[in-house]
Amino acid sequence: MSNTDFVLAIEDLTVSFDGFKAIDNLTLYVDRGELRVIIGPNGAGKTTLLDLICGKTKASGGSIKFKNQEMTKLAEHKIVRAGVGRKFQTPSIYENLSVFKNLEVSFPSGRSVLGALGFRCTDEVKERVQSVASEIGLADALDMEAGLLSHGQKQWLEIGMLLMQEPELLMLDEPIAGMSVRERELTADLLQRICKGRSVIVIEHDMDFVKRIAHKVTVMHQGKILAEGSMEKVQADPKVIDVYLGH
Amino acid sequence: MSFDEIYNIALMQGFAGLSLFSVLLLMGLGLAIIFGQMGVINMAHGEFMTIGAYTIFLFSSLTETYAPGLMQAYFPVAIVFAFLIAFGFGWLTEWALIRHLYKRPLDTLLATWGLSLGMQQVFRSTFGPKEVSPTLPDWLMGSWAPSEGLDIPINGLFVLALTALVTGGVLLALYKSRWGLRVRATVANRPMANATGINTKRTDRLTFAIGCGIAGVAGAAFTTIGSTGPTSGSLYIVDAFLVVTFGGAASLLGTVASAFGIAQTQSISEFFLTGSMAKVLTLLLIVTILMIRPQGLFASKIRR
Amino acid sequence: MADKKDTIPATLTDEQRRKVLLGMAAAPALMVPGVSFGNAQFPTAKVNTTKLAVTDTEVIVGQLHSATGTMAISETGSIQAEQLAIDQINAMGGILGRKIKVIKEDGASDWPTFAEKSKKLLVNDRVACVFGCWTSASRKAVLPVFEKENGLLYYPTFYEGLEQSKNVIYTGQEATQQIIWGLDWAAKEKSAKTYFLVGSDYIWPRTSMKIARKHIETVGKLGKVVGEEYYPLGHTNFNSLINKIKVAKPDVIFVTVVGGSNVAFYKQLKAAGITGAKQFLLTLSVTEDEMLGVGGENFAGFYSSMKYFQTLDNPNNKAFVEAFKKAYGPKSVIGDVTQAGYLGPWLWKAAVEKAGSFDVDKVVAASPGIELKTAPEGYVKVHENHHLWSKARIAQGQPDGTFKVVAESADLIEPNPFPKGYQ
Amino acid sequence: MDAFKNWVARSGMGSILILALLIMVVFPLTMDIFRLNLVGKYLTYAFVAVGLVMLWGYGGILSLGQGVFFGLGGYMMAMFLKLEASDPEATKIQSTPGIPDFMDWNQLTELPIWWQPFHSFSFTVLAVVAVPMILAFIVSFAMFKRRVGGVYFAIITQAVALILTVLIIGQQGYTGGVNGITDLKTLMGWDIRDDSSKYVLYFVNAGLLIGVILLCRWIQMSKLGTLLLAMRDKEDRVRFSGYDVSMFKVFAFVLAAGISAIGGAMFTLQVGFMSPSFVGIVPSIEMVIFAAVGGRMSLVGAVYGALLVNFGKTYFSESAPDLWLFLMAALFIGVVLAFPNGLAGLYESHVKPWLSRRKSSPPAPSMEAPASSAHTPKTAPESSLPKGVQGQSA
Repeated sequence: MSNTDFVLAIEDLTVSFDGFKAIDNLTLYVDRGELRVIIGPNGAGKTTLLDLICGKTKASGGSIKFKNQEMTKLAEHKIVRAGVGRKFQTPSIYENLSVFKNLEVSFPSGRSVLGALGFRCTDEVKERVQSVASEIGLADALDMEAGLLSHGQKQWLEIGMLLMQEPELLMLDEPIAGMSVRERELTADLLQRICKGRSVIVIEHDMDFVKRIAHKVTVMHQGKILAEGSMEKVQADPKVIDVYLGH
Repeated sequence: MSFDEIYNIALMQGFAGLSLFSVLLLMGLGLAIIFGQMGVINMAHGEFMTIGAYTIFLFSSLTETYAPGLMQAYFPVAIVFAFLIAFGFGWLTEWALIRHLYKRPLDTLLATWGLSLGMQQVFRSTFGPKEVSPTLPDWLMGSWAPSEGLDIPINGLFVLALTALVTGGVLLALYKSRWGLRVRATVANRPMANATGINTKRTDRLTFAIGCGIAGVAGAAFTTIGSTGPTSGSLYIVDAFLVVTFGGAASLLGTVASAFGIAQTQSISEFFLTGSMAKVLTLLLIVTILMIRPQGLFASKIRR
Repeated sequence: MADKKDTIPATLTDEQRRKVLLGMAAAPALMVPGVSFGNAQFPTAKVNTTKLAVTDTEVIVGQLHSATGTMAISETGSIQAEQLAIDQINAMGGILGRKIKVIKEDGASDWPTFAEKSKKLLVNDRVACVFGCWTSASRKAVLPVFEKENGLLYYPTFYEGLEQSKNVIYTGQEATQQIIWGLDWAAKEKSAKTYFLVGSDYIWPRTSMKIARKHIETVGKLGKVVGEEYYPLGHTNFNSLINKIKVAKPDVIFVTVVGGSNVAFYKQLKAAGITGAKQFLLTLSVTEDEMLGVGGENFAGFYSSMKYFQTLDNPNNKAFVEAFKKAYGPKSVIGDVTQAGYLGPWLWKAAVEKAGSFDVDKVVAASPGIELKTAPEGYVKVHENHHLWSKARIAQGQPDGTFKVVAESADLIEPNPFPKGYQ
Repeated sequence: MDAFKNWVARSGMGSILILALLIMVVFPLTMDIFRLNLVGKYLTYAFVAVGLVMLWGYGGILSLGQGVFFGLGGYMMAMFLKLEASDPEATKIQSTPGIPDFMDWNQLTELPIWWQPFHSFSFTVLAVVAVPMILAFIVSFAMFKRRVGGVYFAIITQAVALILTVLIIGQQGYTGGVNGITDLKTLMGWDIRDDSSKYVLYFVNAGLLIGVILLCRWIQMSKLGTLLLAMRDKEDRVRFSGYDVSMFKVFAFVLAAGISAIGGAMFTLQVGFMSPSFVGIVPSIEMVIFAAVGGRMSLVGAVYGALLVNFGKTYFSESAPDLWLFLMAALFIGVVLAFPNGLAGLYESHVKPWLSRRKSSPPAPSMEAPASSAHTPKTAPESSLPKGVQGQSA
């Protein structure tokens, strides 16, 4: 199964912290253009899984292949450059910089030290910033200091920063946490739009939201995959019900 | 040279390494506790040691003037006071200075450095610029000679015992007392510790004061080996630093191992090479190992 | 040499000479206030042709030591002694009828600060001469300034030699004066054959030890060097060294350890059972000042080689010690360098009076051959090479922290900053 | 015209110009050569402080070992000058003429191989900048690749400073020991001790400093400057935007090292010697306080900080030596507790509002126009600086 069409192929992935297996022999495949939602109770290892994919945590064993390229040994920035984008659980933006600068910095050129010195904010960059900003609904707030944005806007900005990189795989950790109902709807629409032409992995707790966006749902429990399939299918799975409702 | 002589020298040399180890450990211990708990490097650590040393000097002078009969007995009492006085100043320092800077650990470096300058000037104004040396009780002087040709320095034995006592006390306190429990909880997860009703601010202050108190004891012990001047602290801090840096800063075990490693390297190489070369060799070794393992010998897993 | 009668410069009148002696005796009550014969006899235009800070009534000199920083411990004595000499000179009427005014600058134990301040003294203040510096490093830092601006420095510390400048008068001993006679004495008195050399790691101990080794092994043929060790400045752990000494079992431990290391060294020697009763030890670096820190009980029985000790038994010294204690308190002590500092102003006074001018070139030209019979250490004379002829002495440390002089060279020893055969 | 004004305001060119005027015109006109030489010495420390603004203010990396690089630069310049001063004629009194005097005292009989290249001035100039940068690269690469940072990095830089000091003092046959390398006289036959050459050196020094500030300002305004600020704020975000964060930190450290080394070399030229007392822990920390007093985010502030603290030191050590340490202590504590943004911060929060109230009639030709007023929606947003420090970044 090593050479596949999957965008992401995770096989036999294991990581342990001081003997505790946070991810236990996990195998998972994500298709091109797919929007996958990962759900599961707290401590199931969802965030750890994202950490492993983007290189923040190093695996104890197993393999992660992105477009058939092994990721487990790569440095974080190389994984990003290969086309993996990651949004953190709490909005992680540069509070002291303007929205424009936040997006500009994320533009995927001038990424080396010398490149950054020689980087010019060309019309191409400005156009991209404009278009992403309108995508995430912040076109009017470009000059604002990012720290002054509302919580929801910050989440969008971070998504926008990822879009600037044009990743082929986008991973979002609880993108609607702390959002109002209206903002959730807008975010759902946004996700529907951006998953065109790329794969997206979302971690989420809100079942209504999951129902609305998911192509396929993976349920994790204690570092393992408990169930996988359409929302209806996993909701009906007795193992899942057992985990969620308790013993 | 007879076998007996070689045997004696080897024994004395072994003790020399052990005694250097105890000195280094005692110097680094307070610094390591504070850094491990709060992520703060106390650049005035050397001055807190000097407080301890001057306390001994003060006690020795007072005893000599007012109660010469008690000269044999003042030393242990003075050590307790060295701890208490340094502890008190540490408490005060935390309250006045450190607690405002917990979010900015780099700034504590600067602030405590400033504090050390001020303290040096206070020492100079109070005790004069010359180095002083307390009159020690007779039982601390000279050597213990169990056999012909074998001299074990009594002050070395004393410092060794004191270090064992202090280190043991700290370990015991850390793993058996309520303070220790609070400290470990705070290090592991500060917000959580707070939430479970641990007064982390109070714990910090106590820890800082205890670290300073231990520095005071170290300074007191040091009077049996060297002299004390207003700027002695800047000499002490250097060694204390190296021990803590090399040990990986956050773990007590690392501090012990690093003090032992540095002391043995230095003491053995001093015997076979010249003194200056031994120092250079030891330092180069430390730097090379730090290049390979910048996080030190025993890095803590929790903090990065 | 010692039987030469007239040691006060010939240019002095009898009256002046009497005042010099009185001034040395520090008996202000007896002192005649400065008589203003000087200015008529020595008009400012004549005695000062190089725009120095000299007026009809006043001459300004500089004093450049570390009042702060790590060296303040050592330099305080020199500051006090120089001030004492200047006060005494002023009390007897000053120099060429002019009172000496001192501008004190703090080198703060920092060599560039020394250079900076020396420049200020010479360029801005135009001082007639400077008494100052203690460490070789500070002297090396100011030397180019003094040579460039043609200043005059009186340097009080015993040092490594290998230097001779037109613009410096060295009132302390250079290395050979302190070492060779002492070693010879040790060889003769103690029949010493094996020597262990220990020093702090910088230029003075290293140069001294180089001379010592040459003398022991080739020039003086005294015996053998069985160990030579240097430790970084501020080093406080000598246990390994002491074990090495125990292995080598030398007849003499020859020591040039300085600063805070000194205290640690002697405390640990004692703790290891090496005491004056069992072991002969000769040092070049323990004066009364260091003794305060080391403690008499740790140094008792060991020997120090200097040109001056506070307990020296002669009338000059008794008067000096009395005046010094009166000025700076009964607990103050006087070490070798302090006494050498005290000589500076007197030597300068004699040279200025011999030259009849404050001009540096003339004072420098007049300096060689200047004699001072009133020095606390006894008779001294300025050599052509700007160092002093002086005696060498050995004293034994006493448990109460004083020194007992046990030997003294018969003649003055010639200074030789570039000793042939010792390079 | 408006575009130009915007650029001036945005780049902080105004305050750089004022500084240039002050040190290139006002000081030379009002001070005698003695004072000016002192200022020249202080300005060499300002190099280090400027480097620290880039490293600490922008990069968020505190180094307590900048003296290492200052010292290395200075030592290499001193090696060149010393070789020139030790020609066989001038050193004929030695047992081995033609080598530096301290080598002769330490029984060296020939020049060590690694001293040989310092006969060449062009090699020396290259080495002054390159060697400290290479050392900085080696030290920082290992650290930053392993994500060692913060307090721990600061104390390791201190350990490096300590080790270098011990090495220099211990290997006196090769380095001159505690005394350092002294008695430097000429630079390629040109007497550096003359008043006229002191003037020339002062202007070279001041010119270089302004040049370095302009370079740093240019870096700050490039994407790299933005990235440094971004890293200080959210390091992980930068990393997961595809940047090799460690290399940017290495760059900042190497840059600061190179700048410090230039200062060191100029120090040797102006003061006439170099000694280990500029390499150790104490000078390194003092240099941090220059940057902190001036404002850790402000390049020109760093220069003012260096000047002010050193003037203070000279003044107080003359008039009240006992007070000086207390004052220094107060400065350290005050600057971190009360004025974390230093002089530049005070200027921002107090002087500038007052100035703008005075000149409220708009298009005053003020070069200190606040960034926000120079802002037009069409250009890229200016507010690229952290809160409270906008516009003071030059």
